[in-house]
Amino acid sequence: MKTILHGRMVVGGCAEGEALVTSEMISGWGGVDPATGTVIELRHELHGQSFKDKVLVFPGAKGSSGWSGVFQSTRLNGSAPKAMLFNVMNSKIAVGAVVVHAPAMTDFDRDPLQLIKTGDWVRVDADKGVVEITSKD
Amino acid sequence: MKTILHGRMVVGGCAEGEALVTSEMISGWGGVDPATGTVIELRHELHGQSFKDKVLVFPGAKGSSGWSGVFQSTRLNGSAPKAMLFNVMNSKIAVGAVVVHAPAMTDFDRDPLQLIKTGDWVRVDADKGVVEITSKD
Amino acid sequence: MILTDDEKAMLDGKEGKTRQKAIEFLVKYGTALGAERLVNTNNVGGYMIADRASYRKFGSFDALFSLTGLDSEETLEFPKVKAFSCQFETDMDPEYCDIEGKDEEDYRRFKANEEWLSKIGVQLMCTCTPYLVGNVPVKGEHCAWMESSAVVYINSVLGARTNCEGNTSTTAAMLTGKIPYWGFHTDEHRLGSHLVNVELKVEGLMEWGLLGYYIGKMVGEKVPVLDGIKIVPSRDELKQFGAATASSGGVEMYHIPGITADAHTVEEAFGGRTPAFTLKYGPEERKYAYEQLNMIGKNTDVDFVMFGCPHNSIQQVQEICDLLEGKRIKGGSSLWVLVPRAIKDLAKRNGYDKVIESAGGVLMSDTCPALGHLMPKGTRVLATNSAKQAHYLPSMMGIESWYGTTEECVNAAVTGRWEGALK
Amino acid sequence: MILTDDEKAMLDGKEGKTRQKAIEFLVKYGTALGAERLVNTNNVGGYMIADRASYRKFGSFDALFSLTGLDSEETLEFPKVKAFSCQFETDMDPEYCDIEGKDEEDYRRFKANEEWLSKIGVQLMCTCTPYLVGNVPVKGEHCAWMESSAVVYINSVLGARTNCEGNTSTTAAMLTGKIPYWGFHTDEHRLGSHLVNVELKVEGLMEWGLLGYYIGKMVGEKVPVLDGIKIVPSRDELKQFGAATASSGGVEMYHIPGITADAHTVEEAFGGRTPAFTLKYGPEERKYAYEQLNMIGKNTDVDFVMFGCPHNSIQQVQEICDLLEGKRIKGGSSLWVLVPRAIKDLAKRNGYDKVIESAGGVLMSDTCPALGHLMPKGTRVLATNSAKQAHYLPSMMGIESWYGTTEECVNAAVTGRWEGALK
Ligand code: F3S
Ligand code: F3S
Repeated sequence: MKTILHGRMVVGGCAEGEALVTSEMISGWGGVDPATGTVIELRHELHGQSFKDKVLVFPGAKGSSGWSGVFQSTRLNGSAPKAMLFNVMNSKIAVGAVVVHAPAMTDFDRDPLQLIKTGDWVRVDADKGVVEITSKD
Repeated sequence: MKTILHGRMVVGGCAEGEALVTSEMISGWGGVDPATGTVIELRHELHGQSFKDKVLVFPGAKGSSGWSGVFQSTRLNGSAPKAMLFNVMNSKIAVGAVVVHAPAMTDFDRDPLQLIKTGDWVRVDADKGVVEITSKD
Repeated sequence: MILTDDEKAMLDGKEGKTRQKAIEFLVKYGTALGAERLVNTNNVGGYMIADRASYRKFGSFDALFSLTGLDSEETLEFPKVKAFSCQFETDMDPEYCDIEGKDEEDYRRFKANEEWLSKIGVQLMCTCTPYLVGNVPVKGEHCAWMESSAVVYINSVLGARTNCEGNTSTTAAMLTGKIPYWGFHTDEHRLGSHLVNVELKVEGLMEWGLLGYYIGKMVGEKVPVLDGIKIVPSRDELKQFGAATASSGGVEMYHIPGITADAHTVEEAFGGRTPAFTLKYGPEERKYAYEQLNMIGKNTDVDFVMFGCPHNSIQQVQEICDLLEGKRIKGGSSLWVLVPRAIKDLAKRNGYDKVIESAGGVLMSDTCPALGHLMPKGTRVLATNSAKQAHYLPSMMGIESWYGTTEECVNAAVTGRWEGALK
Repeated sequence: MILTDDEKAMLDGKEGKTRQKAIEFLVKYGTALGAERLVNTNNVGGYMIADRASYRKFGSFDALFSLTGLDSEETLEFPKVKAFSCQFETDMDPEYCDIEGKDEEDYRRFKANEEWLSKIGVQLMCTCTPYLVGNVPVKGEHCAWMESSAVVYINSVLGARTNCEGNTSTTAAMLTGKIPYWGFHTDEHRLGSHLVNVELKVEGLMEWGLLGYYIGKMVGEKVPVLDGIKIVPSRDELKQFGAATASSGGVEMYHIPGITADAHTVEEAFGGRTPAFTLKYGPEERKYAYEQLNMIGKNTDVDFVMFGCPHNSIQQVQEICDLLEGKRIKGGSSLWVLVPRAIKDLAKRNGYDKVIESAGGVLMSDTCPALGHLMPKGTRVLATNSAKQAHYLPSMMGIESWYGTTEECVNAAVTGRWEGALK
């Protein structure tokens, strides 16, 4: 089954990959290991999981202003997400998205956290503002 | 001719002496030489005159917070006024009046700056809240 | 985005390639945000400190900071900054290389880094509390600051206007004097979203840290409005509070009507709108926050006590020293008291360095454990009065931690045992 | 006055003779003011520095400060202060005895004085801008500060609450943690009295100094409300402005609605009342202020240039150094750049001490010419960007003075000639 989502481009480009979804905000600095893209925040539901090469679907960025620096490092270390889809814009995630260079989108017509499940195959065309979701089930 | 003024005690006590009157606020620190009680503010109408042993009649205190320190020094140097009558209360003049130890009054029923002329003989009973003015003319 | 003439000129390269790259980034960043324009800023605080691995890899500050600061793979030469600019924290205190496990190479790199920053006109404040060493923005001043604890402080308490910027956006802002006009630069974004009815009397650093930690957890990155605060909190209490909200959540602005800068009343704080949510903070919520902060602590044998996240004010140093005077910390334990470098100067003048050293502790500046990934060798269990440090250090460094009052932490340093408890 | 139980206990001598004397003074002082009660304060800034003559006369700090600080002829021993307390300015910089005309005796006394203050728990900030070195009060915080320029800054810009206290009241407040609840501690007293319609664009330190000097002259010790300010002034502009209003007048509080802490609008600043007076500030008023400030200057041969009244921020030091870099001041002339000691540390880190020294100037801390009665030997003509210093120094030291922009003053230092003018 395929679902289509529309949203606003944050950073342009196209990419596809398996979804990693969390309903919890992500902390960059102190929350992610930039070497591996693994979430290290002890109290986080993704604790121990890596977003490397995944389409990361999450509410937004929280925590320290080191957010973008950590996400830039994941790009340099080859452990960045393939694309980022999120709901809440803020300055941390905007800087972060730009320096990650991967396509990123926000302001969707429906909530991606509801529609996308971890493991779904997601194709992101940020330039056109379209997300195509293929359910894994 | 005698005139009677009523006001509020600031510092208690009785004293009498010749009035020195100015319609300009007085600066303590940088405005008065504590050794002689002379007003040294260049732009002041009392510039060059000393209030030593006078009943000083003035609108109030302006300028730096060194006000009370300078007026305390005039007491220690024997160049303080005999009494102080003023219109505008503030923290500088209140601290200053306390450390000068001379009787002081404010909150008059009529304006002392209008009624008292330099050279008039003034008797101050701060405890009773009464000022008696004997015109020099 | 709509650009002014001077911005277009920069974008066209009229002021050189580096500033061109900087404003290019700002345009991309503004587009990502959905901003319509840039705004002038003359107060930028960021982070351009090279760590050992990166410096080895890139070989020069220009190369490294072209990448992290300008998102440029090409090495650009840095001209003098245009805006008043400050280096906030760093990753080490050059006076304590030994204790921090740094060597001669680190020291030389650090000094060279300072020189490089100084050459391009960046002030070496080297602290996360620049408002304690003279960078006190005015209400309404447009700033571009990193460091979440500082951002939430100046937005809320002082009424300055900044988003929580990153390395790249602050570097670009330093070079151009521009930042996207978006978010907390606009009136709309600064209004409250969540009402928090504070039902307890909140007093002391620990209590303000708990309140902040709870609120951050609940509101995420929204704008809480606190009602029911009866006693005017001190600067240090607000400092701990804000840092806690920015750690458990992403709070960049809050209101305590009548005390913080933007609003005199709760109504004003919400701009006449209805709160999206209403929370309360009572004994249960307080207990929850305390337990969250202490859930990583099991081992009561404390070997590291740390004060000064965010960096201590001189008043906090005095309070610590009053508790510490004449005591000795336990053998094998460490005690770090962190301050901005300029405050260390003040502290020395009053002999507080001696008090701390005689007790066996260290008065450290410029950095902190979380930022520098620094801890005394072999640390297993931390005690601190900082909710932020208690939140981050266990994840980052794999240690246990205890959160409590300054007094409980001093006691833990002296006895080597954690005996704190929620009273 | 109505006293609380803890106040009555102190008055009864339960906390020793010195605190008893202190609260006795506060009661007398409160009575003089017409205050009804005292209020708690935990932020006191005062002045307990012994000058040579007084120290020789009294022979001990206890004796001297019993008199000047507690109005007591009897020598009392000073216990630790109760409130967080700071020493503001001092009368010399111990690093520059020579230049200041101080000798070994002065140096020893100064050091002993520092030690004495430190022993009773007073922080040695040694500056008139404590808000630049970490003492940043929160809105609504009850303080007891001396130093008119600092008082007007924290009342207005930060919304703290203090009157302009004196030596005795601050010493008593340090020892008791109390101050009369009167004046700027109350809402009523903080409301505006005079409306000032500012018809000019005001930008830069000199312009803000002129505006302040004019307003102080016109409103005396009243509370002016500025309307028409279009550009958010910087912290340093407000610092110069406030100091100027407090010199030509006795302004302890002003409002710039939307920018200073208490009021968002002009109406709010007046609490709904009608302004007692309405003034305007246009080209003529500006010219008048400039002429008043420059009326003591006739001789254009400048031999002393001074920056830093109130003490410079690091941003101002940077601006001065940017103008000064690579230049040399004229032989026989002097250039002093004054900062808080803690800021000197920052300045050194950026090499500004070297820039100033290579130009032939001095980076001085702790004091100022007016406060310390200090000038380079033989000074006849001063140039400064400080309205306060230009106001006081001619009266105090019998010299001529010129007031102008930072740039005009740097030029005067280099050429030895005053070429400033109102443009
Ligand atoms: S930089 Fe400062 S806010 Fe805390 S995490 Fe480090 S002390
Ligand atoms: S103490 Fe400071 S405000 Fe001016 S007169 Fe001296 S520099």
